[in-house]
Amino acid sequence: MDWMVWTLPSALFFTTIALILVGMTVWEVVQPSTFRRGLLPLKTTRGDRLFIALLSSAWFHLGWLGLTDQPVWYMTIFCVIWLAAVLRWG
Amino acid sequence: MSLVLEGVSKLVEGEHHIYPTDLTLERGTMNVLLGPTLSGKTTLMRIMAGLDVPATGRVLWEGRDVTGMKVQDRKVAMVYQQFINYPSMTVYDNIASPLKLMGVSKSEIDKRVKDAAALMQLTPMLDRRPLELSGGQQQRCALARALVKNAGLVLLDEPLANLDYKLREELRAEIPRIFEESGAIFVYATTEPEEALLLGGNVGTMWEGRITQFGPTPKVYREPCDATTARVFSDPPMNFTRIEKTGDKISFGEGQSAPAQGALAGLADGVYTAGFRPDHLHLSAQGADGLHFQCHLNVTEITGSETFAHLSHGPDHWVGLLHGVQDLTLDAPIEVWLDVAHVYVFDEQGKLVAPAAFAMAA
Amino acid sequence: MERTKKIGLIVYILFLMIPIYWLINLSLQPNRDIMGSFSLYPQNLTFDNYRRIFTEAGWARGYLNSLIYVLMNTVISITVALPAAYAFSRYKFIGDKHLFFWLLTNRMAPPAVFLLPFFQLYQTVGIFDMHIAVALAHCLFSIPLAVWILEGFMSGVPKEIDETAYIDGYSFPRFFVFIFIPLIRSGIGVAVFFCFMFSWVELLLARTLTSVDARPISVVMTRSISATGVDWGMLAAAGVLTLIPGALVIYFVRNNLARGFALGRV
Amino acid sequence: MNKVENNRAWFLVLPVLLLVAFSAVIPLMTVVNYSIQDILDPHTRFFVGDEWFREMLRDSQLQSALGRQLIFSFSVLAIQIPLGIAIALCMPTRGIWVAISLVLVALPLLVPWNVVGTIWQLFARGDIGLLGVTLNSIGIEYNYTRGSTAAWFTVLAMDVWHWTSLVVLLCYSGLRAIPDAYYQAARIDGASRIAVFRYIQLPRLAGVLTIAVLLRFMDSFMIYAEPFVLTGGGPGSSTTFLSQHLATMAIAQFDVSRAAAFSLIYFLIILAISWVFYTIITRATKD
Amino acid sequence: MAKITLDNLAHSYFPEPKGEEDYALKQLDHVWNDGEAYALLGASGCGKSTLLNIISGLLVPSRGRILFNDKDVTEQDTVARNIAQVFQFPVVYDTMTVGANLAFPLRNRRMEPAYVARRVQKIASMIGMEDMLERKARGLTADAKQKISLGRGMVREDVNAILFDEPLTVIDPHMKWELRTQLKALHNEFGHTMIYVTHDQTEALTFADKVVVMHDGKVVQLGTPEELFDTPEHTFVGYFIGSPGMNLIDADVSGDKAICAGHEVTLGGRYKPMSGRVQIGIRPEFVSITSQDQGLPVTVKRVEDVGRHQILRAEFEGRQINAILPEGLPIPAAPIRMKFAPERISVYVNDWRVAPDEVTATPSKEVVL
Repeated sequence: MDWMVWTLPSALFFTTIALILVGMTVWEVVQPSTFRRGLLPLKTTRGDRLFIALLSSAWFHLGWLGLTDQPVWYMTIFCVIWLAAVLRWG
Repeated sequence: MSLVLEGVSKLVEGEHHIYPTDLTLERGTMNVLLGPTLSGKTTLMRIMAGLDVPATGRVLWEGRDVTGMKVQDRKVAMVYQQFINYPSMTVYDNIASPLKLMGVSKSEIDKRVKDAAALMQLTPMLDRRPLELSGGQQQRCALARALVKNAGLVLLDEPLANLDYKLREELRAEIPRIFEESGAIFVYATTEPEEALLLGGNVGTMWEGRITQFGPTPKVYREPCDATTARVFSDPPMNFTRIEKTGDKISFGEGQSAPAQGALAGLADGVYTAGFRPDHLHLSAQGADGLHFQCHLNVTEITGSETFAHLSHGPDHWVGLLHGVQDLTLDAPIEVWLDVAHVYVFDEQGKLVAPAAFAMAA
Repeated sequence: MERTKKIGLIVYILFLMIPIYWLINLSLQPNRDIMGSFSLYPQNLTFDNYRRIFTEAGWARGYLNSLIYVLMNTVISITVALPAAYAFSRYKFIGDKHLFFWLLTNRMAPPAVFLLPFFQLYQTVGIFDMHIAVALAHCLFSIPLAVWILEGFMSGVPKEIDETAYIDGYSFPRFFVFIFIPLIRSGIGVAVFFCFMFSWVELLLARTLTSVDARPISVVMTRSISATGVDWGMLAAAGVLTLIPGALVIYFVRNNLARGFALGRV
Repeated sequence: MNKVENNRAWFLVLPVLLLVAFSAVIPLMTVVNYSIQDILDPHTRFFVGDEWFREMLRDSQLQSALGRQLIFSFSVLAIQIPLGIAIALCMPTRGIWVAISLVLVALPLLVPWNVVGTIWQLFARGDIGLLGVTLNSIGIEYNYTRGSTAAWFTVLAMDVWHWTSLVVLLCYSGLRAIPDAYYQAARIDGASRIAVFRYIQLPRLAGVLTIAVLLRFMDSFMIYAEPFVLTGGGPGSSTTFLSQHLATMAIAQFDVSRAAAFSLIYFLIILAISWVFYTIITRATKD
Repeated sequence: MAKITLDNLAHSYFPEPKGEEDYALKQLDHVWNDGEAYALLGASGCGKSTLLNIISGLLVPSRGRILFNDKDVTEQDTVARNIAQVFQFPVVYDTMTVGANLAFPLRNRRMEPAYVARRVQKIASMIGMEDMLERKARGLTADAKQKISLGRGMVREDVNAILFDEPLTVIDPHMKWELRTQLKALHNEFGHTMIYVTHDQTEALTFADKVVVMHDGKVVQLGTPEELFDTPEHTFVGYFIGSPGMNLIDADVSGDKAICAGHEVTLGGRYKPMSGRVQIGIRPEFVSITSQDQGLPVTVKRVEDVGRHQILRAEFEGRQINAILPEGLPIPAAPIRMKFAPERISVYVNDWRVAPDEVTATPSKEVVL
């Protein structure tokens, strides 16, 4: 495993993603989701919204890093809110 | 031996395909599920077969709960509307396959396959593959495969719907015969009232996920418990019109009225729906109490032995089934007669409140 | 209308064939003809270029290596893709749609950087320079496509056949092997074609994950060419030689391919 | 077909999942790890956080490589998808010509990628190549090793030669799935050839086109071996696409961390564009 | 609108047909009169769809000519023939709205937009889809789609003929009634020449003015529903029309008497002496039961209560004889005899009907059961 050059932040990152996936799966088993139309311009399921939120978060981070010199944490905090918002209202 | 459904229901994406249903089918009975497409016939049969698990309720087979049991472990056979056979096997192997899996001896398999093939008139085709056969032969192959295993429950899901009219007629006459020999529970789904009548036995009429009535076929036909059942179990469709009861008179509009006798006498005053079958409309007076209506004749359809007259009566569209070939003037007024004894009366909820007198007499 | 179509197709096929013809043409000429006189056909027909290639060591071995890992890849891909495709075609389950898109995303990893962890991963599990390493790596490309193609063919088989078989008493594996697979034979043919194709033509991963024992044909070829400098005739001959297995494969599966495509389930 | 809900279907998908996850997820995680560290040698490394990302996002060379890449990929789609559909429409539908056409059309797909480069090198060179010599002899200045436009077009032509057949095969199959009754109905309705294409054939191709567009987009976005052999990225950097840039960074300069950061950016670009294609095409065929 | 003439037509799917059996459609000469509604009735594989496709121009016949209003159109393509056709399975343009689907044949012929809109409205109200015009056709149920197909077939007023190829196969029984009646009403209103292919006798008989019964690539009888029912020219017609079909019993006929296995049956006419296989045919509708000492003794096999009447299935000398009896009529379990209405008996020699020399009994118009 040494060659994988793990660091604490990346380990935390992947653990979080894995936990989110597990959580979503459990949620889906307990309460299956159906297609719905929210603020996003297409009909989505919960899983679709998660994917959209994660992918857009990644892009927001890239935009932040490319366009400003501010610490990346600001964006991360925003993205957590963003994620919740997309899941709730998207 | 019996099959019992207890409060069985099926939900798909939050919608009821089957509302909670109770049903008991006894050994050696022919049971027809009659209803239009999407009324839930197939879903109900799939639950009986164990292909689908009900959302609620239990399925009991010979008193044992089999609700979650795998299909492989159940003694059922099923024939679909599509001609389903194993295309890569010969007809012989197709018919033999359930027996092979049951571990029946070679000679026994051979005997039973040949018997079933003879019954289904497939003997000359045993070495061919299903796709080389005509539609009727393919379906007979599927029927043979379903019958050969002597299952306790045989499910036939509109097995004749994709066949030619005449072929259908022949197999339809064949099926009751086969059924009588097998002693199993037969369940037969169909959209056609005539087919249900020809098969006899019991009928369960289905409408939007509910069994509206279940009982011996002629009884359900003559005493439908509500307007929905009457509509489902009528081809040509049943005619309906609005009537009003005041005192001892039933008014049909147009100054036509009849004395409220028999079951009609007990009804409270009010507005009801009258229903009568097309073959009870006549071109000449029927009895002393006959009602007669001034209608407008739109179209006639002549079959050679019968004439269907499509009539307008006020807001109602009626069909009259007249015997013989009638030479009638189209798009013109016409007078038709109806015997009160043939009238069913339904209340506002569609429940039958007064059955037709003739049906009770029969 | 029919005429225009024919002409269109012929023009396209000519466009495909002319570069290949040119390759063959050059491979049959001595180097001085190639450089000296421009000619549409070999004026001094020679098989020298081929002879020189065949006298070098490692050629047969290279062919064999390539074929081994391609076959391994095809077998693995189809074996695991069959049940997966069945699941996609017959059942709804949590995350089914996302799963398929995720499978596709695995084609998106830019190889240049991913080569290093690949190399290290396979070395760690001890399969570096073995055929299976290349086969497994190529599964990333071939499995998504195989799943997708097979799913299409399976959806064309009515699910009532499955149910009839279960009612008849077939267990799932038995039904799958004896009834279902024969029904989608042409689909498997098409899937095999695509698996073969993507594994046979890939070079980067194959080169990185092998060194000596499992070295593929294209690596053997590039090395021997660069050793002798720019030798156009030999380069062309080597090119022709790598075309042959592919051409043979499509020739042999052509009828399957035609039948599979004719079902229109891809 | 109405599918049965059954989460046990996961067991059938499991082999694929494990196999692919093994070869895909572990390397991906490693690349993420690379990208946030400065790795001097296997035992000396420092956590640097977002530094490489910031640097890569502002790197003008990479930006121009990305621009070239986008133009190239969209040109590839713009040419190959319509051309592939057109050729698929021209393919015979019965008789022995079906098999023959399929074999000939599929042939370029089975050429190893570096050999594709070789073939086009030999075909397009100004001194010994049929194309180069012909073009020069009719008075067109053509030398793909010197003119950057010529090089660019040669790479594009090569990609069209190599990959259009994939689109053809997929579309051909999609077209064969259309029942004859549709064509008959269209004839009776008096539909023009264009209307038949627009209302009957194109809607039925949506499924195969999704895959064709995705495959072509992803693969063209990562094109490496063919231009490497043909032009080596030159002249100048006119045909240096992203993969090659990355390879130079990662292999030649052994700057694995920067390259990893860039790979991830690159990956996100492909992911986003692919997802948009996927969503547009699959949604367009619904409701 | 047009008169359609089939002149010496035959078709084989083989490029070089060898014998009679290679022909899907054998020798055919026939005129379809302008403005009449025809049904083409036969079992699957009898050649009826082949004939339909030849008329619509989707298929070029191996032999013979087709004339529209005396103009040879054999070589003309579908568009030039100006006909409409509705197929067995619904063909809708998925990506278009219901309205655009209905308008498609008109727009392709560059009709005035105002006219197109008017026409679409009319057809939509006829098939009961006015409130769905803006909806995409994708995802509709099979019968909704088939209604669109029917609507598209009828949207053009100027067609030479409208052809229907088993159009109600996928439709529920109740809806069949409605659509068939609408087709019939439409025919009465516009007077298009209509040809309706089906294997369902009820559909054929109720829809058509004239029914063409096909068997094994040949036309066996052309007539009004009444003629087909009363006087089937061929035993196939007798069997095919009517449910159950005609009862056929081997007999010796002499004069106005037939002897069936020793029992005498009175016929409705006098016949010349005849040779070959002689059968008498009687429809189940004209069979009655009697306890008197006349008619054929039969054993009852089964009684089916079909609601508005009963079907009695009995056996006579190993052959099944069916009778249709009125609702509610009690049927004795004991051995009974069956009596045939003499004027309704037809005589067949080698499957073809023989007319009597002299009619002794005429059928009454109204049959009262």
